[in-house]
Amino acid sequence: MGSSEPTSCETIPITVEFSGGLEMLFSNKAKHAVAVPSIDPVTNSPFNIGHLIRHLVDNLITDDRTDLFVLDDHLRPGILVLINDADWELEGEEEYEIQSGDAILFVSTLHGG
Amino acid sequence: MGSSEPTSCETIPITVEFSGGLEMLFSNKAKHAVAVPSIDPVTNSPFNIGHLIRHLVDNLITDDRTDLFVLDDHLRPGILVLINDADWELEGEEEYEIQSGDAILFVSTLHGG
Amino acid sequence: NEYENRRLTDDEFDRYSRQMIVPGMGKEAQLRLINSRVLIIGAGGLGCPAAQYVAASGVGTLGIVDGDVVEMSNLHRQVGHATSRIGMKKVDSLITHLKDLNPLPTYTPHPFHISSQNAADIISKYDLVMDCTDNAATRYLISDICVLLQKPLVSAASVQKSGQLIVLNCPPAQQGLIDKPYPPCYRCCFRKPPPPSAMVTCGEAGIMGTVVGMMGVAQAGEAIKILASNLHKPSTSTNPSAPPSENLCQPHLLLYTYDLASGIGPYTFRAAKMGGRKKNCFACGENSPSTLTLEGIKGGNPNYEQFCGLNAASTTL
Amino acid sequence: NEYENRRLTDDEFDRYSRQMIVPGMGKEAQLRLINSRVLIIGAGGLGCPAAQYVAASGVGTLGIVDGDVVEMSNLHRQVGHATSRIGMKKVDSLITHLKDLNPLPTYTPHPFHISSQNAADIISKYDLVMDCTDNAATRYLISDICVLLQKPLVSAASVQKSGQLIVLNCPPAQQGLIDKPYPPCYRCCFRKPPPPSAMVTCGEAGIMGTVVGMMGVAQAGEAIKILASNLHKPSTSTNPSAPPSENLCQPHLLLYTYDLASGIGPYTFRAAKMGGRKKNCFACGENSPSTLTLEGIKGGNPNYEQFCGLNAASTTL
Ligand SMILES: [Zn+2]
Ligand SMILES: [Zn+2]
Repeated sequence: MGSSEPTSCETIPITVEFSGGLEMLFSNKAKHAVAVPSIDPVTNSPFNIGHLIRHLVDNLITDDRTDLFVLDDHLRPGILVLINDADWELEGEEEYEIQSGDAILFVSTLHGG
Repeated sequence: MGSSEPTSCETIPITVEFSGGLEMLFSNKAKHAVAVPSIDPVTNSPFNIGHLIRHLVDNLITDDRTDLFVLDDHLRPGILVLINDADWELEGEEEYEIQSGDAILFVSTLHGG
Repeated sequence: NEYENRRLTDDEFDRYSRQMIVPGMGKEAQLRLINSRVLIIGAGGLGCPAAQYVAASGVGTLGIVDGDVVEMSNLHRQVGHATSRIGMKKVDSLITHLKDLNPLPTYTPHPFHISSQNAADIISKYDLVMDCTDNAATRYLISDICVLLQKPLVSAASVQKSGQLIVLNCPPAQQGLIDKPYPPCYRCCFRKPPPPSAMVTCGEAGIMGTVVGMMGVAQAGEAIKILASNLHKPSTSTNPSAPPSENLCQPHLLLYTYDLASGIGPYTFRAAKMGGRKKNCFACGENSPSTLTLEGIKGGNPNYEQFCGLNAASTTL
Repeated sequence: NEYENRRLTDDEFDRYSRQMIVPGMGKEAQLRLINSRVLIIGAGGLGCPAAQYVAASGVGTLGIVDGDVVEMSNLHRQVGHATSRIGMKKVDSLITHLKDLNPLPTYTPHPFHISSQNAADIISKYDLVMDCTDNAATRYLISDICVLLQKPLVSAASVQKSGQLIVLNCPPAQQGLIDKPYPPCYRCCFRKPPPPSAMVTCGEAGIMGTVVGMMGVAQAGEAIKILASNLHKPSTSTNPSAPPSENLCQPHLLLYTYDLASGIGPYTFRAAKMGGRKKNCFACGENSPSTLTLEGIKGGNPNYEQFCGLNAASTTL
């Protein structure tokens, strides 16, 4: 690899947070410090939110009910993603490329009362 | 002045916040971006919380009732100071030297119910 | 001034004096509350505290919609009901309590569930709607009607140890307008409901009383603020005194997480910034006048149960 | 297990089922609540919602202290009272409401103001104290007694559009111990009261009902959590199952700011980290056993009115 191209073993530190009950799937913890690769090892492209979701299922989830987080390899409907406290639809959704220090918050929408 | 000594016209950007009703003395605004000198022009010493309190009375307060903020040149009793979200008593109180980017929160203690 | 010809009565002065002297309130704000009509949909864990504080603050008309009756298992959180009223319609039970708390407002019971057939007729009679319901299908229905009738909507939800709250459609703007920044509707923020398997109700999953209580009181706080400060009325040349609606065009979603094993901390409350009206929103976006109409809703289009997967679910249960 | 020989009745199962199925609760936590005695001091804007949710959740004994009677000007925020009970003692009015909400707890009225003379006798009969009072002198008195009797204290306050809440003295530790990190008392956090000119009451300065309501419900949430999860009982060899008290030895002060002119935002709720027990604290620090005693308090030492400048103030008014 050329010296100007990042290698896939470089990692980016980010914060991943869960709310609305999703924290129960992730060690019952709201806030996680996570290091993700700068380049997705499978697609060899810059690591984005889509890759992060797969990464969380492979590495961070502690509950067997992964279908409460992903369905058909995508985030299940009814989960809001906030990138640095702003709705991910403003940022390109799954295509958003993760930056160092990003805070990514997954919120399960509630309907009870 | 020598080049290694900071001049008194250098400024430090900080955030000053008010809560518990104190915001009403400061343009009814909770959060203020403030630039303070790195060296107090009167004492010629590093700018500390004591200097900041005088600075706010001279420059930021908009309400005439300054005695709701200072008494006898000190913060009036019943106001809590939090330096980067921690009680100022852990940081040296008035002697704490302000750092760039500090968030200083003044909270008036409430007693009603 | 629109209320010049109405004075506060001695009773009103006495009852509301402590909130009228709060900076930013005053006689005019109190008169705005007295001239307001609020609809609370759902008389459960959210609706009980919401109704207590909205009624106590002195809104002129308070309508309450709910088809259920009071049950024993409601009473750990539904503090506007009572053991002696178990079996009574919730709207009647709650209004009994509210009338003794504050007899001045007009209370209107709607003792049935809100539906595609009746929603527009009910909501049209009010100035502001509070969504205190317990299911996704109803939440989409209420939001769609609020878009079409241009009503501000204060929406909250709560399950187990989590709560959420957002102010939508405030100030309301005509459906389909996208020439300026306008506030979002429920669909702008929550485009698709979760699959039925991931939707949990308070009955199935449980709920801490104080969690849903916090959200209900907070809802009342937002409703009172909107009506007292005229935040639902956009500034116009005929209404120049209305304050700017500040951050309501890109409102924050309040997230509350209650932790049974530790104290309050920096993650207990969070505020997440949501976008404004979305160009492609089914209910309020550019082409929405062709996809969502009052006539369509009354005729069963969209089908909210199907949208939320309830038919599919009920065939497998 | 300490509660093995007690079963939940069918009534209790039915009434508390929705909170018992919340993860982290369960039958054992419910039994801990049923075996708990909570004292609420103040039956006003904080005490009303606090009492509703504490009573509804099923604590076994709920004592309420207040010497006032219900007035019309209370009713915009004190949602446990009623127009028909104006003139009645607040404790009796509130207990009337609570008994119908949940008849299972034992309710103990203390229809007089708490004082240096009676505070220790009353507080000694309870497991946890909620400070819902309206003045600084009483707040220092309550905290001092809670230090001396080793009771956890959930303290909240509210005026106009601001609210504050903190859990103190939890888990309680013997007065004067400083060998380990221990939780702070009220004096550790708020060493000196403000001058009388800066102290405002809800009567003089006004209060928004939902602001004090939010704080009262939040207080109930903290009290229920502490008792249900045993957070007030330090881990010991005889009590190994007690969870660590997590962040309570350096608790966060919750700060709530309600803005009448704009929506919820990132500054609406804040959590400020406070220090633990202070070595030089008059009430709980290293030398406190020589400065603060139950006998001293009963004899008028310290003089709380003087400490809060009330005598000086009354001479000038
Ligand atoms: Zn929309
Ligand atoms: Zn102390």
